[in-house]
Amino acid sequence: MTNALMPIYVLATSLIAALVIFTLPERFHKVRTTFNLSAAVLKIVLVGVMAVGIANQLDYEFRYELLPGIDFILRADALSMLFAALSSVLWLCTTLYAIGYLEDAPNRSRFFGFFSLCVASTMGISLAGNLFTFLIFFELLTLSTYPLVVHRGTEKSLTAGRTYLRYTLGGGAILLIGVALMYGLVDQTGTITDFAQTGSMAELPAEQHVLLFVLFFVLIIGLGVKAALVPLHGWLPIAMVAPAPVSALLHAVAVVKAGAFGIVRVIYDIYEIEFAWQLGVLLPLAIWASITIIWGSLMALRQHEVKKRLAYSTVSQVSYIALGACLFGPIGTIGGIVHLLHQGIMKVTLFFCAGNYAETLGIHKISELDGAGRRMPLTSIAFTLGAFGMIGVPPLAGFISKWYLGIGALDAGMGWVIGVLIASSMLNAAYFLPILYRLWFKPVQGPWPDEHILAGRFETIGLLLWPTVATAVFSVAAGLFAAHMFSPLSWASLITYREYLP
Amino acid sequence: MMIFDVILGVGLVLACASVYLSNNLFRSVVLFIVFGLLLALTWTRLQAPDLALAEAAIGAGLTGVLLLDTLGTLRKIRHQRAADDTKKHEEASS
Amino acid sequence: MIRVLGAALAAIITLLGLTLALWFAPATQVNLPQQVELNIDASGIAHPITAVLLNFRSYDTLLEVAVVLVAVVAGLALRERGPRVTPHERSADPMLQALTRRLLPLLVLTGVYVLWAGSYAPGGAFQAGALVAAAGVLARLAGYDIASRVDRLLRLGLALGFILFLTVAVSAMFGGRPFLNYPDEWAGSLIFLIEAVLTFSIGLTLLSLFVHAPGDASPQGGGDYGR
Amino acid sequence: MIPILLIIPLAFAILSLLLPRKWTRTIVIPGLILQLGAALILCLTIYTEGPQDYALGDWQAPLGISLLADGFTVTLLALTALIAALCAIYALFFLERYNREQFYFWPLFWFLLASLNGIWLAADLFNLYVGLELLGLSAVGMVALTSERPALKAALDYLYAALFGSLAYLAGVALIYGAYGTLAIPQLSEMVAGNITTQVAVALMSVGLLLKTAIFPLHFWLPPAHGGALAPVSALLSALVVKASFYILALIWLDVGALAVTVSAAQLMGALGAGAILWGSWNAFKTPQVKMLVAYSTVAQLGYLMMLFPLAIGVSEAAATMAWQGTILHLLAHAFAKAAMFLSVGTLVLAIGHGRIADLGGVSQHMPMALFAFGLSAVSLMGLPPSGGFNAKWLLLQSAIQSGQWHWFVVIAGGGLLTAAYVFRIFRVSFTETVRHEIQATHPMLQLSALLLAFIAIGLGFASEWPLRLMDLTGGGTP
Amino acid sequence: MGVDLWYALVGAVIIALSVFAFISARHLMKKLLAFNMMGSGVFLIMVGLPQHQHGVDAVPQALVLTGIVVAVSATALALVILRRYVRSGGDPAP
Repeated sequence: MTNALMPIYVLATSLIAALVIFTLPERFHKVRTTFNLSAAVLKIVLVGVMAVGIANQLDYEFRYELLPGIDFILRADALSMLFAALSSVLWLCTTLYAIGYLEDAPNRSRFFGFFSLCVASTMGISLAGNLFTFLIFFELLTLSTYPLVVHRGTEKSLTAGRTYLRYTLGGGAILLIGVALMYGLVDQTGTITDFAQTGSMAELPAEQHVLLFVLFFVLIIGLGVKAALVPLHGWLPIAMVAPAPVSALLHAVAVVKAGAFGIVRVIYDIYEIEFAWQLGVLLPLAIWASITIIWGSLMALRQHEVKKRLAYSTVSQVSYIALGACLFGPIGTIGGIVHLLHQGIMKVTLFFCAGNYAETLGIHKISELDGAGRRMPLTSIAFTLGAFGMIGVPPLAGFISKWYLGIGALDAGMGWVIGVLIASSMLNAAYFLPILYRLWFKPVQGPWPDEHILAGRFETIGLLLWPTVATAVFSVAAGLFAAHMFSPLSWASLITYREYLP
Repeated sequence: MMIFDVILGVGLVLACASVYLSNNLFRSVVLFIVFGLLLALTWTRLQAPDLALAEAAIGAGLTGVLLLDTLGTLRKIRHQRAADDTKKHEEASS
Repeated sequence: MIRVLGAALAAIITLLGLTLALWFAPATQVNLPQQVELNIDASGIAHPITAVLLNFRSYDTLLEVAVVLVAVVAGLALRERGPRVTPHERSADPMLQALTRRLLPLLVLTGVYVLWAGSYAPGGAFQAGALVAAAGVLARLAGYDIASRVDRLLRLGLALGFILFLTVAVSAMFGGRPFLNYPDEWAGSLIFLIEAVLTFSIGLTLLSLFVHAPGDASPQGGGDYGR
Repeated sequence: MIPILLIIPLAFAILSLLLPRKWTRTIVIPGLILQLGAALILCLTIYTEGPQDYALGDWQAPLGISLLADGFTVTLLALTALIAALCAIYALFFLERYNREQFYFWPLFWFLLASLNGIWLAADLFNLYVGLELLGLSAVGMVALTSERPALKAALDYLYAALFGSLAYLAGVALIYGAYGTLAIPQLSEMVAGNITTQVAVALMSVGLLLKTAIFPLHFWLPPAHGGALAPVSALLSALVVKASFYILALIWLDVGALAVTVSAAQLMGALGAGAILWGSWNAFKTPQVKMLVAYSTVAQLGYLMMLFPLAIGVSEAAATMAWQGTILHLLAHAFAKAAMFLSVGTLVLAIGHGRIADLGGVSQHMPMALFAFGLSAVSLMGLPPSGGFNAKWLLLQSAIQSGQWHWFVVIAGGGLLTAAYVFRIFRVSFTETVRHEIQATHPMLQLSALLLAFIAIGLGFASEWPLRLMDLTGGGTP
Repeated sequence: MGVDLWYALVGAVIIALSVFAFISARHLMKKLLAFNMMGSGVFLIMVGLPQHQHGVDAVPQALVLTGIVVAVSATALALVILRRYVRSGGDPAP
């Protein structure tokens, strides 16, 4: 029975943490922090145990009939473990960072409560065993992130929150329509939408193919809002008003990744890549993703605020995942899936750094970064590593993704994708290198805009610094030790071979 | 069916209509009581003496008294309020 | 204007519909009066309407008494506090005084007769109750303050009929009979008892709805109109 | 067993009327426990032994009156007992400041409960009329309780609407009796045919019941009455009272008069529902008062219930079943969520002394639990998962797909966004930090009971199978 | 046409008139009169139609008796609220 309950435990760690944190009075900081961190560590351990089990072909499944004919399924498979591992590790890092970031701020109880709830929803998304369960957690994610976006309570953040809701609730409604139609018209028995039973869609009669084609794009539009596919990305740069750990979480794990992960699920576990290829849905999506990649990078070039530039960079980078998923053939798939993880750790590093600059020196604009490298060397090194990774400099994590994507594109006979990758890398370099230049080579111009953490033993307080360094180390390690058994790349290959050779 | 029934039925409808057509509430209530008495008569024609009794006692009688009493109260309040208003008006002008 | 036109439209549709419905009504398949006649002996009451009201469909009547009680409770909740101008100024009228003295016993007597007649002829608790209430209203207008100022006693009086009805109805269940069933041999007398108490309670209820209605006295200093 | 559910509230109504003031509060909890226990025992009995009927006074229908308890009925009985219990606990603490009102509240509360139970159990058309009147008068009495001018006006409008509605219903009952000679519902559902008399009767009853259920455009009385009453009263009215007349409406359309209603009439009912969703949401979006927002939300949410008629009439049995299940779930989820919402909003208003939405700033810091309860109930109202509201919406959507009624599909799917538009007004304001008012301390039980109700509304998202399985047990009553 | 059906039709006319009055009237007292008379119309149908079908019927008569009592209770409550409303400064004819 432990096998069936494992997914529940994993989900429960952050869910119970959320509930406990909500009920704890505001002033119980120590208790809250201890509880929060132990829950995060426990979750990593549980996910690790499950990952080993999955590698050894164990099944973890929890099933429960929610409505007549519709099951609520939590199931761990290789793909879900990838996402679960990402979110559980980054939950710990972000929580640590947030504790430092929000020191002495009001409403911390509310913040950490919703933070944990948000992680619980990402966990649910990763463990969802069918489309219905996925939908449940996908919507829960919207609800749990809204309070984080408007956390500051200023007019600006409330407006951002409204925009965020318009996009995500609208996307949620479209996804609901797509899922409802999927169940009602195609899949009354609930087998096709079960992620574990792939391949059954190909057996549907040919006259349903038009419907399936339309439904695919209804689902993708619903998911695409969160995955920030142009032009559905409008909420993302505006949501930057949220506190830095929230932005980090939103961009690296929670929201955009949930969308990208959903796209991967739809392509691989519902339509099944081969059938999707035959249906002809992959090429339009690949083109759409490519447009997003280029558009996001171009927009990033035009931004003058650090966080805004990073936001548009996310728009661009997340679409690599969708692009990889569209490349028919195992290597492209590996590229897409591994980028899910790589982009996460790199982007979280960059956002941590941006937060550090803002918290320590009051820097928000790129022009204010001149000479910050000497004042905050560790942070700036981390930023540099993240930026190089994004550009795709070997042997960093980003390079691995881009390499596999490129080979995969050739494999799938879509040579033009190489062009997209090269153009995007150039653009990445164009918007990251000037920042690096300012950091390291420009002299300091007068006093910092608003320096409220003075340099002590380290450049800033430890809780802000160490998570940043840790994630930077992860992103280097993911590239350096790509051949190791539990590296993201090996895991992505495992997933891919299980998908292609069922 | 007798001619009496026709007259009674038409009388009921006329009483009903005149309650609504009257501009004076007091007259409306009185007409309502008349309607109730006619209705009591109707019930005897329908071989329902219990209902005739009940209609006379409750429908016309008690409801009528309640309505009249309320009407009186409403009038008094209105007069009082008008008096108060003029007093206030005078005070304000003086 | 729109309101009048709408009202006229609604009235015309109603009239049309009702006339059609009445004219083309299908023949009934069930004949209830027959069943009433067949079971009237078992009901313990000779008068069919009283039998329906207090035996065959006594559940309706129980709820109906509850409706009356709810109306008076809601009415009492809206009673005004503070001194009420009693007795009425109208009491000075000698004609009314004289009339009341003659009419009052007569009304009460008629009420008792109507109640008693209910078991075999037209009449019953509700009509009798109305007569009792009418007597009370008359007395009130003449200046007699019958409605008790003792609050709890008043409430007991109001609820008494309902309490007895409910108690009799429930007590049947202790003997293993269904709710609202009367023991065969006592049915008649129990029903009469219930009716008698109901008459009193209903009379009191209607009276107190009249007496305790918010009056016309101008608000005294201690009133709670500002609430 | 069945009449116990009537005897308990009636007996407690009398007790709370006659006992000394300090006792009326003490007996509330035992009464609620008894009531809840009786409802649960009946649930179990029906679940194990199937639907039952009960001939009152041992007179078989149609001469006598029967009570009928099937799966649907007992679900509603349990719902009533549960919501009433939580609202009553809330009222115990909420009414501490209302000395006079508190005394009259309890008898009316128990009578309201008795009438609700009576309506769920009734199997006789005229008995339903008496039940409706008892329900209407006790509800009006509760609305008028504060004796403030707006409350009195609202109570008057409500009373007039209720009286007119029940007379229209009674006119229909008169025609039915004249045409068939009986009032017993199980007997009628076997006899009723599609003739003009029946159709006029159904039309009259429907107009009356639509007015009492406050379905657009006959909803005008609801917002002031529900928005102006004391918080526990509003909760009871929105959660339970309007559902009673809807229940009768569904009974008449899908059971008694099933052969007399047409598909186009059912579509018209659906159109009214769509109008209710739009109009109610729009007004909820515009109103400056928080309680009015919740009241208009009730107008909108009642519109979803009306989807039952187009989705269940003239379609395949599978689609009709899903429509039924969706409607029941919506009824349950809305009852819990709306009660929670009114109670939490009532606490907010009590604490800050007014109900202007624009000035709610900073409450999230002081009353997190009340706001959390509001949030959870809002999730269910918006139909977002996981919640009872979502499951209901899902079933309704599936039913619309099954019968190919795409226009209703769009209405149901889009309605959630409209709900989000007005619900998030509250969140938006409550996240601002500027505190513009003194916040008074309130009893924690006020927030807790609202939170519990909201949790039930959410929990229903995981326990939907339960009521649905119970509902499958039908006797001669509902299909 | 028998007596019973005749009076039932009279009831229908009374209902129609009362519906018109109930909707169009502004004064709350007048609405209340309309409610009471509409009730009477319904009662006429309630007794008239079945008796037209199968002779004197005690059941609808008993129902109407119940209806009359309910109507008077409702009217009394309405009047109490109306008085209190007017006393607190409200307008009886909004």
